[in-house]
Amino acid sequence: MKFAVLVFPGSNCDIDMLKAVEDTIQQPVDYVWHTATDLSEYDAILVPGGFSYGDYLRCGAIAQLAPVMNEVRKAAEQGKFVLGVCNGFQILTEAGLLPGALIRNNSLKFRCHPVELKVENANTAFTNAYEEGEVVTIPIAHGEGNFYCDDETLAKLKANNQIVFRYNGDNPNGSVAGIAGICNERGNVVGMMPHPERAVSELLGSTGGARMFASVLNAFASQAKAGAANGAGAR
Amino acid sequence: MKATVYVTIKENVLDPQGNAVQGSLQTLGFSEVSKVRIGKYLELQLDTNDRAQAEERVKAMCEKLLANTVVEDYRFELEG
Amino acid sequence: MKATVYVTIKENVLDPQGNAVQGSLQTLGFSEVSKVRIGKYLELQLDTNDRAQAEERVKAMCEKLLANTVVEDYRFELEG
Amino acid sequence: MAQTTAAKEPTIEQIADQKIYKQFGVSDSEYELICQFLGRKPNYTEIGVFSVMWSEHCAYKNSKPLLRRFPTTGPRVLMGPGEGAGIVDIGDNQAVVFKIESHNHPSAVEPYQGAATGVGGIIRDIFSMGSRPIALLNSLRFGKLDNDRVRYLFEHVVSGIAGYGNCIGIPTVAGEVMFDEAYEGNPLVNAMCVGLIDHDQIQRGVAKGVGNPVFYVGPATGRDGIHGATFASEDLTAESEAKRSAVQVGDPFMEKLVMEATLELIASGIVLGIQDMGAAGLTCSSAEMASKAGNGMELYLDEVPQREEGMTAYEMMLSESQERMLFVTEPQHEEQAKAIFERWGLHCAKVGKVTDDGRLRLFHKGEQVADMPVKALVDDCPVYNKPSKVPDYYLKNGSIDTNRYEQATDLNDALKKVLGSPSLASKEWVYSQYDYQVRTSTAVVPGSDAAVVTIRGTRKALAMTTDCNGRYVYLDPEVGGKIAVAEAARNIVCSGGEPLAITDNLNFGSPEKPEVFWQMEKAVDGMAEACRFLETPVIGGNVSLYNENAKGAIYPTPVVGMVGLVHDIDHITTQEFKQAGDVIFLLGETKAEIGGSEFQYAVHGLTEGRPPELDLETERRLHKTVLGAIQQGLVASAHDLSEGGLAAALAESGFGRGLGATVNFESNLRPDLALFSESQSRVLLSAKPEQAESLAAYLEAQGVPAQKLGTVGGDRLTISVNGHAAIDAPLNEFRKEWKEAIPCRMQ
Ligand SMILES: Nc1ncnc2c1ncn2[C@@H]1O[C@H](COP(=O)(O)OP(=O)(O)O)[C@@H](O)[C@H]1O
Ligand SMILES: [Mg+2]
Repeated sequence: MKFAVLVFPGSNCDIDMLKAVEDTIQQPVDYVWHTATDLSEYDAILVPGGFSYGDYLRCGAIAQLAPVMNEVRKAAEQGKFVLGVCNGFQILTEAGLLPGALIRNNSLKFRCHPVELKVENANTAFTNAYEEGEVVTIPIAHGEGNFYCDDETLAKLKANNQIVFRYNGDNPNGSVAGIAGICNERGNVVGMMPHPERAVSELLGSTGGARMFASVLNAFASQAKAGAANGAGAR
Repeated sequence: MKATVYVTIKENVLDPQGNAVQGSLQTLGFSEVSKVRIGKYLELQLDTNDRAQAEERVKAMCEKLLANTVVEDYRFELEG
Repeated sequence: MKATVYVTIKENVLDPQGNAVQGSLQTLGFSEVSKVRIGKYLELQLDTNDRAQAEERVKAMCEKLLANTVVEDYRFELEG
Repeated sequence: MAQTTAAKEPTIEQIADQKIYKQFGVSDSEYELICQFLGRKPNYTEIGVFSVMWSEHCAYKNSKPLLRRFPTTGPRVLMGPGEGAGIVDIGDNQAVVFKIESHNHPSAVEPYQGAATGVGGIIRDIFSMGSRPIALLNSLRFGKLDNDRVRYLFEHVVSGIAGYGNCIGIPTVAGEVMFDEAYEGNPLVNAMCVGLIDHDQIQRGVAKGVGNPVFYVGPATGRDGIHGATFASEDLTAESEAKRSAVQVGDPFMEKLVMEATLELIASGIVLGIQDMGAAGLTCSSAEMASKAGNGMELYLDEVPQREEGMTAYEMMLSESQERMLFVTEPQHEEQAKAIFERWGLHCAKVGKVTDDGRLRLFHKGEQVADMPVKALVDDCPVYNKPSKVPDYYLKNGSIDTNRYEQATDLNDALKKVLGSPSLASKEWVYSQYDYQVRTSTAVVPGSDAAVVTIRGTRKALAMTTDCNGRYVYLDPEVGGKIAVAEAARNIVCSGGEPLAITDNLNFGSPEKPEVFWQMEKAVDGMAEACRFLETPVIGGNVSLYNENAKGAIYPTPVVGMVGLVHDIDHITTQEFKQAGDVIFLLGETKAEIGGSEFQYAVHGLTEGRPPELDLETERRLHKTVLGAIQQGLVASAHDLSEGGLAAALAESGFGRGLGATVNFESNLRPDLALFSESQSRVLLSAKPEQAESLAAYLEAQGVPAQKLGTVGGDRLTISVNGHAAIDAPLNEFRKEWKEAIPCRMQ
């Protein structure tokens, strides 16, 4: 399974994401520059955190216009796996790949600390190795992670089981319904504010995020199996 | 030509910054301030004289980049 | 009464945000945009009808809190 | 020599006759000297360039004689003071690069941008050496938090540091913050950056190779931060004056691009010399690069990217616009360099040429507008040995008996006061605004004695800390200076690291005052002695003088930034108690030393007497012993005793995991003095019960005085002295005071 980690000017969790893939599931992974126009060789696309374009104007606003984002859209449509973390989540919402928007934390302060997350949906490509209702510890580090959507969208998110993670206990940023991460209807595109790539080793604090990488490897395997069964042929 | 763009937070979206500023004004003794909303104010210098075209182009800029219409409204004025 | 406050970055102070937005508009093909400056736009709801007093009070708010006069300029309008 | 082009600039004669140079801080005798070096009188651009090169900031004219007292070499030192940052070998062809720098005055004026650009500046110092920045630290001092302006400064300094560091993606992993009236109106903002480098990548700021082109990269130059000491000629109105110089604004996004592109450029192997444009911008970087190569340089100022219209040579040379670099390469590599920058959306401009005539020559609008000998600019600033005088307060303090205070009887309350004192209280309000985990290498996050950052692909890690207790230094500069170094080393050792070297930031008042100069001298002597003894040479640093407020000079505050090497990640140790049942030991001797303590300040409202003594031999033995115990795997937690003494250290060790403790301290001192004394060279260790015997035996064999105090566990903190209960309350009550002290005041 081959991974792409997108790099925008100002991305800074790109290296962390790449190392997390190498350290947890030992799969091939490349940095892919924001100007790339072909992602066909990749099975999963990871949009890392950081401050793309300095987060100027709005987080993710400028990055969503990068040439590579058209390819991400295509990949998502093809059912490939897409994960946006922190700034990556902001970029995916700005790009319309996920609903809602991320606005300023209600504390108006950047907040960096571990949080407890409750796994609400353990059926997505990135959470199938967790139990539904399980609580995991993963750190946050953001100033604009306050998820907003209107009531109608929220109802839809709930109805389609698109809420993937909620903050357990304290809501660190004021997110609607304590939402920490969501997915698209199909479940192959996930966005979240907490940083699973920072939670893959005891030495660095926690391992709560490691199974997200294991999950996507599972999802890929079952996709390949289903593909083979359908006679479509796995890639 | 100059375009002035106003980007404001939608009425039904919470504006934490506006609330915080209102709170601070209250503590500073400006108790008459009952509400504060904070938006962005952009001045664009445009190298064009075609007003009709500019109108259209600035609208496109707003839709594409300058505002996120999930949470923000915009309006603009052209001048010169 | 409503006060509208415009806070802008002083003319000769660097506006990194404005520069980034201008650069991005250029790459999007809006090559006519030669300069962008980004400021803040605040709407204050004031529970008062005394215009002269409001004038003075809003000025004080700007000086004390709303603008950082080391790097920003401000102006405001009263309405209603 | 052509007169510069701007009509409003004073003429050569006006500068001489009206002594306009004085407004730049150039004295009469210095002006004479400049005339001698030039063989004529300087024009406006030239006097501007000389004045910044000959300022304290660039020339260290008042501090150089003192800095020479520091030990700067050692078996591991690859580069000492002089370049952007010092470099220390850590084996396997790797080295650590670090430096500290102050941005006190800019932060007092515009705290957000002042602090942000301070961080930006120190990061440039690190990556311009070819090194990848891996961590940031900061050392801050403010007045008391009950003052509005102080809270404003504190709030915005912290968010400026966060804003820059978070955006550029370098974790801010440690630091210190203290609050005292002495810093009111003159906050201290010192930022430190640590980087990693392979030996063969080390760069220097040299303009090598006569005829080679000189390139400028980064954002365009504006009239930012021109000349701290602005001139006021009669032609200028207040309005135009205000226009001349703008506050420097940081653009961390730009710096991220410049950093990545620069590191890529250096890795490509085509750079001959590179330096960032820090203080005094283009002037300092060009003159220093030429000087280090023994060459000269020509600059074509029309080629310098400009943000504003009508900029003069003077303005371009003195601008402190941020995020800019200057580098030299061979002509055939120009295209390659440009391509690297273009990929990052940056362009580089060819702005000059290396020459062999040893002169810095500036051209603008077709004319030569300045022509100065490089050596005169860089090396020939006169150095002053300022008069020094023992201050009266120091003499008076010698006879103050700090044991005379009435005995504090409610020690629960005393401990709460000490823990709730903002200087000692939890700094979570500060560091939770910093991204301390980006780059996923932070093994010990803020909150322990030192931060620890791992080195990918190895079993090694780096421990880092900043320390200085300005009260001690004020009360006795020599002892206080020693303690600053010793405490930093103790923090490193408690984290499992071997102290390597230090960088220092000498924050003092005005050196024109003999009493302040005396503080500087003594503090430097104390630091130098400690550095020699503990084998931690000074590999770089910064001097910030004239830190004064209405009431006089700040406390002398020579901040020490230290980095240590953790040889194996298994040695990484934190201060928090790990498990109920673990056995607690106190190493070192406790004397009645209350002078300058947090107890004296928080409970008695005083700062007087003499600070604790420090015996370097004892300190060194303690370090060796603690590190040995950790490396043998005998230690569960280690915490050095500093502000707040034994009582505070026990409480702090418990807060991490909410573990109380029951201890008894045998001491011949009064209980309040015993528990709050800040005697130096002490460390609190805890060990698993099954290892307690081995640890005790080891400590005894090392000849370090040690006392078994009790055990970890329960939800109360119970401290007895000689069997009599002195402190006893739920740990949470103490924790609350400690945790909420700062957030409560900042609401
Ligand atoms: N400005 C700051 N930035 C980051 N971390 C900080 C800051 N101030 C304090 N800390 C962290 O808080 C903890 C306690 O600081 P301090 O009381 O100064 O420790 P010590 O007395 O052991 O030197 C340390 O881990 C320190 O790194
Ligand atoms: Mg300590």
